[in-house]
Amino acid sequence: MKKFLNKPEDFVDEMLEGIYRAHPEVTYAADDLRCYVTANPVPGKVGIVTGGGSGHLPTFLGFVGKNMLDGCGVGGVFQSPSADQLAEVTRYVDQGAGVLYLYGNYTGDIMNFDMAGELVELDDIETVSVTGNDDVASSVVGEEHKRRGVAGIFFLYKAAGAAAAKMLPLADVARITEKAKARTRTMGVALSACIVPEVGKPGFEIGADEMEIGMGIHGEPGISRKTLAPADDVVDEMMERIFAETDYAEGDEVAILMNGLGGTPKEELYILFRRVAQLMDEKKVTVRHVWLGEFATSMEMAGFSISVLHLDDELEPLIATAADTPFFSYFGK
Amino acid sequence: MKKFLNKPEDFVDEMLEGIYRAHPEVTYAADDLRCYVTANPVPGKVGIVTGGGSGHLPTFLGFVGKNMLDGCGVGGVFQSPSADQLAEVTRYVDQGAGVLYLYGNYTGDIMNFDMAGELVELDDIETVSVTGNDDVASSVVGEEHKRRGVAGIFFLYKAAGAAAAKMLPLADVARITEKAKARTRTMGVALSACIVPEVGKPGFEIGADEMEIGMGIHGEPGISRKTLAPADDVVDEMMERIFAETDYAEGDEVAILMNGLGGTPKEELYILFRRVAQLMDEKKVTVRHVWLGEFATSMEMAGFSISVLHLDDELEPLIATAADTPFFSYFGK
Amino acid sequence: MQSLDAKTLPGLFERFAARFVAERDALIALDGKVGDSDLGLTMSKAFVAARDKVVGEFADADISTQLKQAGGAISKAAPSTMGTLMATGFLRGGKALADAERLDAAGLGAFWRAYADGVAMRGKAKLGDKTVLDVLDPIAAAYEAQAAAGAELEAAGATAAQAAADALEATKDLVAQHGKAAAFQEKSRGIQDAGGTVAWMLADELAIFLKTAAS
Amino acid sequence: MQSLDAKTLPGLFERFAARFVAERDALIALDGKVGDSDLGLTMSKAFVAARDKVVGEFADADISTQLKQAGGAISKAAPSTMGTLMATGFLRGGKALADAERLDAAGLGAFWRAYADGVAMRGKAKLGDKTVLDVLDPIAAAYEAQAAAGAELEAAGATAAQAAADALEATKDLVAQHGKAAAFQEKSRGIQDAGGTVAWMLADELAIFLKTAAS
Ligand SMILES: Nc1ncnc2c1ncn2[C@@H]1O[C@H](COP(=O)(O)OP(=O)(O)O)[C@@H](O)[C@H]1O
Ligand SMILES: Nc1ncnc2c1ncn2[C@@H]1O[C@H](COP(=O)(O)OP(=O)(O)O)[C@@H](O)[C@H]1O
Ligand SMILES: [Mg+2]
Ligand SMILES: [Mg+2]
Ligand SMILES: [Mg+2]
Ligand SMILES: [Mg+2]
Repeated sequence: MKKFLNKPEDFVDEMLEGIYRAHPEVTYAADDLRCYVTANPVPGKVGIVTGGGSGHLPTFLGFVGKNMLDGCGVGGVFQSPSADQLAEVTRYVDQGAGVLYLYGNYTGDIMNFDMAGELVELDDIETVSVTGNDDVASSVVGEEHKRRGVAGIFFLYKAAGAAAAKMLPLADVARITEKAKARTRTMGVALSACIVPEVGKPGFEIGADEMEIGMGIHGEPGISRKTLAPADDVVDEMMERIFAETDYAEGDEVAILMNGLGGTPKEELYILFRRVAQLMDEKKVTVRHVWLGEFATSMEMAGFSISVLHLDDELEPLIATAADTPFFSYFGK
Repeated sequence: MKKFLNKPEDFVDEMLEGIYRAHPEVTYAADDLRCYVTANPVPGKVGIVTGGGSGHLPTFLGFVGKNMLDGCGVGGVFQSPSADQLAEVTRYVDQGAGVLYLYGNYTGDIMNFDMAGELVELDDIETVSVTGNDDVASSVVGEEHKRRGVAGIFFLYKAAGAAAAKMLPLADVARITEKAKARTRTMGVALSACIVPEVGKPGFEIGADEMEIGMGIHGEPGISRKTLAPADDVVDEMMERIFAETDYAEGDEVAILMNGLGGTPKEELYILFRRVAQLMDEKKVTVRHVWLGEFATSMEMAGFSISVLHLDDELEPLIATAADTPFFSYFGK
Repeated sequence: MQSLDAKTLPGLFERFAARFVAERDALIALDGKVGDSDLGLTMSKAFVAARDKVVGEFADADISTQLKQAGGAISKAAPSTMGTLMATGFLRGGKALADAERLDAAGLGAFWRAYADGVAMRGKAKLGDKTVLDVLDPIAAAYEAQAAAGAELEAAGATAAQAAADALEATKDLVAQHGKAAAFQEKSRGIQDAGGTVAWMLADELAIFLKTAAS
Repeated sequence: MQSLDAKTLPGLFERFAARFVAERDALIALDGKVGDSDLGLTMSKAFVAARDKVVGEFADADISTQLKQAGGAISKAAPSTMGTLMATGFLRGGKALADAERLDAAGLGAFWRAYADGVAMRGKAKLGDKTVLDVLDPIAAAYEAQAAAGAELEAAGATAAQAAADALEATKDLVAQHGKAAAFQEKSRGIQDAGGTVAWMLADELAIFLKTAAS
């Protein structure tokens, strides 16, 4: 295992120490490094709390900041934070307007957020949960509620964060987030698996000329394995699955997230994006926003995902809103 | 070779097509995709032109944008752009105030920038060259002019870009850039080599438990190879070499760039930064600015570099200036 | 009829901890097939934490407290799917035994029934969904039936462990409906459920423990 | 005395292109030792471009034009260190032969001298710095000496190629002062200079060419 670390069991806490040291705009609650919160909560605003395992930077904690999220429960590598930790984050974040729980659709996280919600109910804090489930590969149409949440949650963060920054009430923030969720789709492909520090070896083996389509972001194997094809063909295959479940009319607008999983250079992401843009042109769909880089990684996994948000008039200006976090700065459009 | 691409020989141009498609704030001159320029030149401002091989994103072209650079000659993977291309970029960028050539200290680039400067002299465009040479590992004290330019050039871009944005004349922009150069040091270490698409195999072989100290960012082997040590020890060894040639007084300020070379997760960079901050604390030096992420990569190389800029009263506000490019957004301090 | 008292219970948590430390890599591999390879890490952490809590701090507490404290420790140490479910199980199981001074087959039946119900509630799973529940339910049923038949603890434990082993084997024929494995649909068929494997190990260790500790 | 005319010169560029395509991987490996492994790529591209330009567009041009066009093509196709130096060499060498209708040993001496001077100017290198210049200079000197001695082209070519081979061998004893190899200081000793290897290949191909083409 080739990683820069001290002891594997200190991986998460030492990472957090580095983050707090580098970025004074975030801090932690309840004297627990893993209860990650903004240092500048906005009075009266709906709080947004996310959470999940470590190993996906900048997801999840990286989106805590101006016009985005307010707090994040930080789990061990690929582990949920505990219900207690999520409850502590919620208590810190709540400004009297209630809290949106916005996280990926994984059983471990669901159960702990549910338990946290029950705990803070005792403190009269209202919570509503929305779980990202954008991963097309992880379940069929009609069973979307079983789908995993992957990189596309970035769009939900962006929409929810901008909506809350407008001081909308919890119900509206939740409704908008649900809409963004319903209109977001992601497909991913990997060329290598990642190594969990405490495990020390890759989650799956993969041949020198193979790609794994529809893998998870925790080293879960994918839904099919193929010979690595030219970039354009890989994109075509992925986009076909996304197009299959979205109705686009001419002139519709989308936001695209080209997400590197950790080990794939930006150079390749741009080559891949070039093809995505061509396919959108063919459909006469306008690519209104593009983000490209690492948003939800799986440590050093080589691979990428394409997320598409089908915009509408309500979502577009929210997505276009400026934002500033230690991991994501955007001047707005 | 596991990469997402179509034909290796189209790697650079297809990447550029993707970039122009994603970012309308940049465009190209002379009908040549590789003559990369800002779409919004500022009248009367000193132009700043960089250039160098592809494969280092966001370096070099990624820093063309607001308050940073104005143009970039884009070479093939790890290849200099041609003198003709650099001259075309210079002609587009010049706004009557002259042009600063700011690029890494590599023979191929030097010769082509020199030739370009001779060519645009015929158009009455004044140019001054400053070459980044921050890589401590690449030559001894006293022979700094032979050192390679690596990630630390980011600080030079930042200082020069902010100085030019203040509408300072070319001589001042150049003087400030030279000062930033004299006060910047970088050390790097790699865990794996990168693969040049047209070569198809790694530039050096390295054992499963080894690290390569002082490697170059083009797959050049390093100056020493050791058994991979705990993160803190790796940082200590690198910082020792940087400290050895800088005199810090108590209360001095620095800017730190923790740069991932492509295949190293941000999680690890924060663990490494944690140790850098501890060492600065021991010296009672204030870490005023920290950037952490991928700034000068070597494709998918696993590894990182630490760059330190020893600030002074003139450089600090320039480094703190906001900037906005397709690859780097910073709200300023 | 045989029964256990609170003094002996810490020995059971010693067993659990030792078992999951020993099975760490096997569970990692099993979870890797249609999951994220963490089960060995989380279960060894969970039951080491439970042991440290019970043996180190609550060795003299009553049965219900020991079981609930084990649940609390697991919830903090390993908030993964299985960690949270096992925490819920011990918390609910412990609650069901409030005031119990000794534990007989009927008590174990009540414990496992509350355990299984807690898991079903928390995970929103039903029988046949290919989860840990498909092994927990037969364990509870076995202790209940053995208690009704007046069986001794050792025999009840052996029967329940066998029921767990059979139920685990039967999970191979099911298709996963929950958790990371659900993404694999039909491909999850033929693979034994990872969480169910943990439940069987618990029943198995309990049976071995009952052989020696019951009096 | 033997000499070449413009009609035969494209054949030399055919040779150069074929040689560097064949040596692509060997030069990659050589440059990889203390450099960035690109020399095989850049030299094959450079001389394929030179051949395409000279054979495809300037086969009927005069000697000076052919050589200068080769330089221009290389400069565009491969602006690496060696690409730029070789471009400069052909541009300067071609200029030195302005109006030449045929090429004899003296002409080749003038060509290589201008070539080496151009490289020294552009690269700011001096003899002994372990660069391509340490092989180019002996090539120029050999043609000059052979011309002075009245040697035929074939003999002059063979002598120059041998001088290049010897000079290349001698680069092993030097320590790199320029380019990526300079970072390796003393460690560059013992390794033959990559750029010098290219110069020797040029001299070698020229010698073979002269054997058959000179008349
Ligand atoms: N909703 C659920 N209800 C009950 N058990 C579940 C549920 N989802 C998953 N499981 C069980 O959890 C096991 C996986 O546990 P674990 O590795 O901890 O999951 P994860 O790593 O995804 O958090 C499965 O084999 C299954 O037995
Ligand atoms: N300043 C210089 N002057 C002359 N020759 C040089 C100089 N620097 C390097 N060289 C030659 O260039 C060779 C390396 O060429 P190349 O691989 O093209 O360099 P790079 O890849 O660094 O651009 C060296 O072996 C040496 O012969
Ligand atoms: Mg897990
Ligand atoms: Mg090169
Ligand atoms: Mg798991
Ligand atoms: Mg080279």
